[in-house]
Amino acid sequence: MIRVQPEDFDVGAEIEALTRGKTGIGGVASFVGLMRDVAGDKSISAMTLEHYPGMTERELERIEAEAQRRWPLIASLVIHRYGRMLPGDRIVLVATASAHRAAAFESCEFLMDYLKTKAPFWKQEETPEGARWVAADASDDAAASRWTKE
Amino acid sequence: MIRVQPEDFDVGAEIEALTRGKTGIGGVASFVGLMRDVAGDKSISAMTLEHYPGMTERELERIEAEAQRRWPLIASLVIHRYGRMLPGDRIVLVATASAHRAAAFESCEFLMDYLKTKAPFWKQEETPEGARWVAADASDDAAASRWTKE
Amino acid sequence: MKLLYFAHLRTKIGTAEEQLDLPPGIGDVAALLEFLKGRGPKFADALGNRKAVRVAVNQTYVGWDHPLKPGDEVAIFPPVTGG
Amino acid sequence: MKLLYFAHLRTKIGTAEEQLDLPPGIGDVAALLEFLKGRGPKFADALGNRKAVRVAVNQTYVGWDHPLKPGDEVAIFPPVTGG
Repeated sequence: MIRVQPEDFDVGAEIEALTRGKTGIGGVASFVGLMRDVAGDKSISAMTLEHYPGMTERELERIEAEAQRRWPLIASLVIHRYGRMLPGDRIVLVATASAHRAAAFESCEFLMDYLKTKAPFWKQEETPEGARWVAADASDDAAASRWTKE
Repeated sequence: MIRVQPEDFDVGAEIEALTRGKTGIGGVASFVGLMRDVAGDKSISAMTLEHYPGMTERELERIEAEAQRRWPLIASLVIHRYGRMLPGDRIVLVATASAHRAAAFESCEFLMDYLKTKAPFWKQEETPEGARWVAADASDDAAASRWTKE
Repeated sequence: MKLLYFAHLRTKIGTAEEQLDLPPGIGDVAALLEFLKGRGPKFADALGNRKAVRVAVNQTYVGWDHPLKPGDEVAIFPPVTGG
Repeated sequence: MKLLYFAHLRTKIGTAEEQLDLPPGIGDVAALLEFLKGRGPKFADALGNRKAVRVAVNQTYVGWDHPLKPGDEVAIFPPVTGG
């Protein structure tokens, strides 16, 4: 399941809903991305995430389907926020549930790597010198390219 | 922080408490282990986890300190239950918070691998043929041995 | 066709969305980008560095040689930086 | 010394904990396990397969050659299966 929304989310309630009644699940790996108050050596007071309504959802669905194809997942969830956020705010939640932990961990990390590098989101940070659009990070590309080296 | 307890835990509240006010955290990786209703081809109606009070806490503290030493973690948490549990019940929560996601994912998986193979817990399962103590799983040992091959 | 601009390309160009009749002779993405750069300094500045421009047609990432047809939704944006 | 048994070793031996004066000549874990096996069929059955026996002394995993002294807490258990 994927959701793209401006609202915050409740991590415990989401994981609970994802797994409820599915007693073949042995583990749920999850990742919560939070807004940091620094980027490099800059102090960040707020951030605005822009997305491409329609395409963003399509991309997230495509990536989730790919994870379901690669790993034996019993349930999965991607929630990604857009709009303006403050330091400490939750930005993204990925949760993957499987019978065994390795599949859950790997697919969760796979989804996060793709979200960081392929999903149509753009970040504008508010610094003491004003707002600036963030440039793409090569280390994120390297993380995502792991998954195509097989 | 580590806790060994018979009570259930609230995943969202635990992650929230772990990260509150720490705005240098970019992500929290977590894993929730749940009780499955099958093991191999056996149906399991309940499970009792026995532990070694005192040593279990020491081992968990040692393993958490090792994770803190290996990865740049801002916060970490291990909660492990003992006692009798039913299918779908939460058994264990590991959460690791770092500035960047790779450290959070790796340390979370490291902690889970060690919990499965080194922490003094023993599992007794209730099957249609009666209660039986579970034998150690070689695949878990293989997962944990990854971390010593460096 | 419908053109969409995102993030700093949107900021530089000064518009988020426009309708454009596909000009004669513009058959693919590369040709469209060249056409847009010729519209003035804002477009030239925003689209000048090809390495920093990504394009989706009908909500799917495409390469420079992707063909265009009337009615397409063409989105132009910088490399994504989400999450 | 204090002896603790866990999981199926506890079930087989039929006790969770006992006090034992370290017998003369028992200097390490291996010797203690041999001594215990000699106490009767329950112990021999529980401790017979060395590969399925783990030992902690004073709450730390140890090998068979770990020395013992009066007052030690010695825990004997099968390989862990937790989580």
